[in-house]
Amino acid sequence: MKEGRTHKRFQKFGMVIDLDKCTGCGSCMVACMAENNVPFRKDESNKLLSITWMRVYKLTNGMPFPETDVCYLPRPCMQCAGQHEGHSPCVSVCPAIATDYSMESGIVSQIYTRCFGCRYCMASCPYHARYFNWWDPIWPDGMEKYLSPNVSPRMRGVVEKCSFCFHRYQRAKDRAYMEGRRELQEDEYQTACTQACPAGAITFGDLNNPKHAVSEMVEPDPKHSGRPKNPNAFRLLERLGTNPKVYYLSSREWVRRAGDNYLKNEKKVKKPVHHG
Amino acid sequence: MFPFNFEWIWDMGHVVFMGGLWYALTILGIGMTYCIIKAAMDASKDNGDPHH
Amino acid sequence: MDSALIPRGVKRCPLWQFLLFIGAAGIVLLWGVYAMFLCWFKGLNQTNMNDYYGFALWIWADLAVIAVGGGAFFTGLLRYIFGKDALKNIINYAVLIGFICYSSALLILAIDIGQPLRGWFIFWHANVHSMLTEVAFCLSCYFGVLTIEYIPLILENRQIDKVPFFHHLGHNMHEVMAVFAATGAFLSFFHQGSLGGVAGVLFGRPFAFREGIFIWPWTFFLFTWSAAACGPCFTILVTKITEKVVGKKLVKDNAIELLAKISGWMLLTYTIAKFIDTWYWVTVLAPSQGFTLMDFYSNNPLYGIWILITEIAICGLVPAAILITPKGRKNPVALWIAISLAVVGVCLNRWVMVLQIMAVPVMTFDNWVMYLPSWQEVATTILPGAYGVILIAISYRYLPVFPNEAELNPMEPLPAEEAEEKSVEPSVDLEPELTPAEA
Amino acid sequence: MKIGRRGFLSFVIGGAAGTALSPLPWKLMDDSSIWTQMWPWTPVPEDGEASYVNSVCTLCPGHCGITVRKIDNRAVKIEGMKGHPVNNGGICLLGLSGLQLLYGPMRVKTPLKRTGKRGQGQWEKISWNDAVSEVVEKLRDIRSEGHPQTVGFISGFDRGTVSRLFERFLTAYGSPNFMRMPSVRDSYELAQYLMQGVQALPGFDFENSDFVLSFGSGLIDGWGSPVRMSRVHSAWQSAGVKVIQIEPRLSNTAAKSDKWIPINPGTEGALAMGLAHVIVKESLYDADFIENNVEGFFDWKNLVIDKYSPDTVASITGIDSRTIVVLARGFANASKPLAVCGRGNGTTPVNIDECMAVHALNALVGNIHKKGGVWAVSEPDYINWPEIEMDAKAAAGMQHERLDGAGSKTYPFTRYLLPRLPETIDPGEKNPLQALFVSGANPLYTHPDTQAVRNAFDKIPLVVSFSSYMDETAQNADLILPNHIYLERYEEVPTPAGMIEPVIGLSRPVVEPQFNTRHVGDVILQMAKGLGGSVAKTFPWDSYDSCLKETLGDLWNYLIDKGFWSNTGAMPPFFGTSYETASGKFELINKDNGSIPQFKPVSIEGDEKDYPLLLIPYDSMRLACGFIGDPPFVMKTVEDSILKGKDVFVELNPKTARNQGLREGQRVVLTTPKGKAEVKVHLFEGIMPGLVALPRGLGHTGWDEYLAGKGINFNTLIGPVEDPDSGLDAAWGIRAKLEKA
Repeated sequence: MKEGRTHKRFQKFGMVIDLDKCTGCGSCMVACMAENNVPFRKDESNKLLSITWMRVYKLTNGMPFPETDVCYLPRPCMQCAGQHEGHSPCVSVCPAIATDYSMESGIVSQIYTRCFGCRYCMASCPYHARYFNWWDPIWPDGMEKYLSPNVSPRMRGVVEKCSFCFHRYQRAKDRAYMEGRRELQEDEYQTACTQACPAGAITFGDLNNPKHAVSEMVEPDPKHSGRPKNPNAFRLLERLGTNPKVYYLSSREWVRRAGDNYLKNEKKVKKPVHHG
Repeated sequence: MFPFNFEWIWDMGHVVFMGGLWYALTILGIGMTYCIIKAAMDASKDNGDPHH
Repeated sequence: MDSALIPRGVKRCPLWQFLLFIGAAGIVLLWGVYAMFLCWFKGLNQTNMNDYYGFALWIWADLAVIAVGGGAFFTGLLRYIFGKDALKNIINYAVLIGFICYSSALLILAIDIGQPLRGWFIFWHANVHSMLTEVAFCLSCYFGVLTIEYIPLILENRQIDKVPFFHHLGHNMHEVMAVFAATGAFLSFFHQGSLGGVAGVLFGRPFAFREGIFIWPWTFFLFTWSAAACGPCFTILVTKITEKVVGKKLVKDNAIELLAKISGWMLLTYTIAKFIDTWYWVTVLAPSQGFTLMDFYSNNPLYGIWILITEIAICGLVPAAILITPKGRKNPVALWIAISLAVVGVCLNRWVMVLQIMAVPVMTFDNWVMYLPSWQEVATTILPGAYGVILIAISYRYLPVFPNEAELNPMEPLPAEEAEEKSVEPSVDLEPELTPAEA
Repeated sequence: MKIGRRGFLSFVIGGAAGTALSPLPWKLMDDSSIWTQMWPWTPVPEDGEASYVNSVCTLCPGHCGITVRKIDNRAVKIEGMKGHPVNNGGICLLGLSGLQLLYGPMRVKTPLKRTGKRGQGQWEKISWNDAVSEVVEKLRDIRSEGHPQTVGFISGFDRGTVSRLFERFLTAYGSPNFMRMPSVRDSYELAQYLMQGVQALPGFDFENSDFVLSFGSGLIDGWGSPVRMSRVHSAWQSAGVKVIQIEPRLSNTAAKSDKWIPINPGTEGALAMGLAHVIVKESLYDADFIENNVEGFFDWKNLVIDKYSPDTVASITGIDSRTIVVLARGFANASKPLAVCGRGNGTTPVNIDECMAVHALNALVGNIHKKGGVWAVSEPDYINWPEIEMDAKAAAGMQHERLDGAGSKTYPFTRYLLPRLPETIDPGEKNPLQALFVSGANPLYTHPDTQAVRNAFDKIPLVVSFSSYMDETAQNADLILPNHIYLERYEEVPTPAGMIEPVIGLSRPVVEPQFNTRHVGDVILQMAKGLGGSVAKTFPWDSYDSCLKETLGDLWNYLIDKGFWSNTGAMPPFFGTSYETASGKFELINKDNGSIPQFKPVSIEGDEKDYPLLLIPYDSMRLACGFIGDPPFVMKTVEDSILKGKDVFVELNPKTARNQGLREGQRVVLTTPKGKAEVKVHLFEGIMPGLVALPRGLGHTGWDEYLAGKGINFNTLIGPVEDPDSGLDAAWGIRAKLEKA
């Protein structure tokens, strides 16, 4: 948040998840766990205590047999920009600047060694994308061998969340720097979930870069107050003004409607509510 | 909380917030210092007699 | 045995009885301390909090004790700034209660954070835009103020007062107390408010979110207001309870009534403001985010609409009505009811503004989540209660907390009209060492 | 006293102030916070040189290419191999968790010999030499007694050099009892054999079809090669391919299809016949193909017209006759329609009639061996080993009929019938199975009627497991000779299940073997050497690796270099186009053996009066239910509506629950004729009323504490039902009841 807005237009990394393609297999969840040294415990069935930076939700349309329908919705951190860039729900509340919004990449970071575990950010996040380390992370004897040195395992008592695999961004930038390049190619920086998704349902890239697939998929329509031109595109809880950078695509009306809260008989609201 | 902390920036938020904080702390500090010094002086004047 | 420490002109129970009482409270305290150490050494897995209930019983207890501790700043404000002299007889106790509440709040916060040893990062790496930072700074500063306000009382202990330096220190501090009180009021205004702001700024949580002025959502002002309204009620309530326990009248009615009256009007205006806030929220703000009132209240009995009705009507309007009418506040039973309701009301409000926020699902496919605190949480929440009781007992025994006590309870043979009142007093209260002449 | 107190107070207060103003508390504060940032019990992964190794994942028949990221000599992440024909960079959650299997607590770390009773978990560590010589001695005894046929081998796979070594060993030793774990491949192989006369792998050109009709196949629930199927599914979504899913429960496949048609369970074959009826009656079939390539059409046509009118079929299947007609027209009018059968993820066979009926639909629309159709894929023929030298004992042993009855007079064309094995192991008499080897399979978990299988195993004097993990079969073995896991060994990996394009991948050691394990191929060679004579002579290789290198020839270098070999434009022999039946055509009616695609209901166990409900299994990508169990990461993805604590949920339609007086989350006892189990109720509108669905893949007793003891193993509640025509296990469910616990 410190870098002023005087700098040149920075990147805005975002994700587009095609829910028509998503099969709900859960590979993105595991890809994330494996990439980011996410710990696990003997019983992970209490989802209120289970750390899953990427979590796949199961949505149902609530219709009786046989009109029932199911859709899966992977939920990483939305990397909210808020109503004025940087005013993410969590970043604005963290008392110790342990989570920050990078103006350069649009990614909401989490500094584990800075966090002192007040959990205010968790209270602020309507997506439940933030997780607390209630326990010391313990790996069974020998299993710590697979831990990646690129992501530090978190100590007990701090909050963690999806970082859009920020370490991959750094790695890619380092490599580009070594090769004397300033700009990254689209495929140089991809998140672990994007890379793993067997269905290719996740697309990741710079929303500000017209050459990147994501920016084309959810290209904003100035006539529609900036909503994507793609009628299938939506974001989660847009009406709250969180301004997430994760977009979803679905051809099913009920799925799109499940992305936000609507009053009964309310037509889909085109304009997100603005807050001060 | 100090200008030499690396997250410090000279913006409105910091100036107002920290200004208010240091203002309050200063008042408390000066007030207490005054009380203590004055008490010490009074005590030496009293020459050990607790009641005047 | 400890008669030399006991203020002049007042009677105290025998030491063994006092120690027994402290011991009983001490056991509860130790239980809490044990739980506290469990939480510190084993981590917050000792609680039943989870990723949905990141804020739970403790944060509620924190908000609640600070709200009811608001009696200190508001009484101080009235006494020192607005010059309500009648309150000088209750201000000491208000300060003591405030001191207990605020130290408890800080202790609970120290248990509540996942990395207690890094707790000071909130100051060192402060994010000045976070309401919690504001809370932390103002809270600890105001705790400093309360300590400063409490010190002169300690210094008035018979033995300490004998030390000339302490005697003068106490005296000098009294002299400039208005400055401290003003600073305290300033700090208090902000941290009471920012505690409200903690919930109000959560724009991802439609149940909590409110608009406002500048960076402060309406809940900021509502919290300050309700603390100012209900804090004195808690002071009165604790005073009344203390009077019942020791079986003596300790504060003159005029002080109680004045405080009750002001509280009543504060409570009434607060309730109206809260009602307007709720109305706007229900009809404009929440619907703009796709929620209706009952979306927030209909899932289960615990978080039902009763909570809103109780908070505004039963615990807002009813006590306000009692307290603003002279008849109401002069009637002991009505006064008891009113102050109890007001305290329950403000605690309920803080409960809602912490736990219901966590319970209400925001994503359409998310679920309501229930929460039951673990014994460790309960014990650490009761811990401040036990600690408060002990500190009050010690302060009451050794410090002249109630300036009117001796006057209200003369140790000479009682006048006829006060004999009735006296008869409820436990007989064990006699202390042979004290001579009536001391009065 | 006065001075003393004053002095004391001054000392205390002064001391406190002094300390507070000194740097000490600040230093302590700072140090303690730094300490919390590097707690010694929170691991700090060591950094080092990063490298990548290409290999193949063999945790399921999907055989995806993988790229393993290493830091120095540690494997830190498994990723999908870019450009691999199966997965092109994608990878499933099981594959991603491979490193937890590599470094995990479920590994068998050294050869183990049972000391207590079977299954008691008392083991003694023994050396490899002792372990192998113990086995060899036993085998020598059996052979010298003249019963080499009493040695059996259960393998998860029957393709590739390792499986071929097993088979070769048994043959040289003198036993015909090599058994492959059952799957829908059994049904398809048999159907293709009966209708096309070829012994080949079924291949499905999903990528190029434009109308997919799935009879309950969980195409994106783990069927075939899961990553490939996910990619195919995405291609369908992009291209607007019609996908129709027929099954009684809304699986993920059903939810993602264009249309989900719920059907009475077990009547899928009837629907196939009904569709054939409409297609034939309305002459929607590919007349050209029928005329040139199909034998027996007219006879079959009469049968279809006669017996399977939409109304008849509607009454059997519960599907509206209008829907049947529309569906048949849609299917037949599509340019490249494809019908596929096999329930769930395809790890159980279907009865041969159903398979033939569905296969006949493909023939009706002429979509055999065509783009977007069904193919009989023959194996790349690279294993050319010298003839097996059989001595007299071996020859005599090989004369015996197989124990499972496959290839016998009753079931002449079926290759493997493992589910029949338990009943052949007769109590009392001399056991027809004296020694059993198990590799790449976990029959004590995956076989229906687990208890019966265990009882049968208990009667086998020697059970040897080659498992790398402490699975249920290993737990009940006498000896465990742990194999390297796939990330520690060389092995060539043949074409993934269901693929048309022939692919050979090379699984290779990503890291050094972590424990005292040994390549199963080497153990076989060692056993052969130990036995000596003709058996030893049959294995002229020093080690498995040299055997593999020699077998692959030039391919070896290619594979080492590229990681996989594929033949996109390949034609026969990889792509069979001919029919090797007597008529040289696709035979709808096989005159030789009288097989005709038709509907014969499979009657499942239990009667309706005692068991008013029907229990069916369901599969999920998040629950591995084969020889690999869920690693911890995968367990983490299992939803809390499936598993909560140790309790598994059964799915129940709210209507059924109402009738039974049950509510969400209620604890109930689920009873079938085969067993009972305590479960919890989860209400789900996506399941047909009257049905109870239980996920497969839970209820392990082996593996590790992250998996064991959670939920119920579906296989403990169901038994096999023998298809009278093929001997295959045709059970699709079992009758059941629910009672409040």
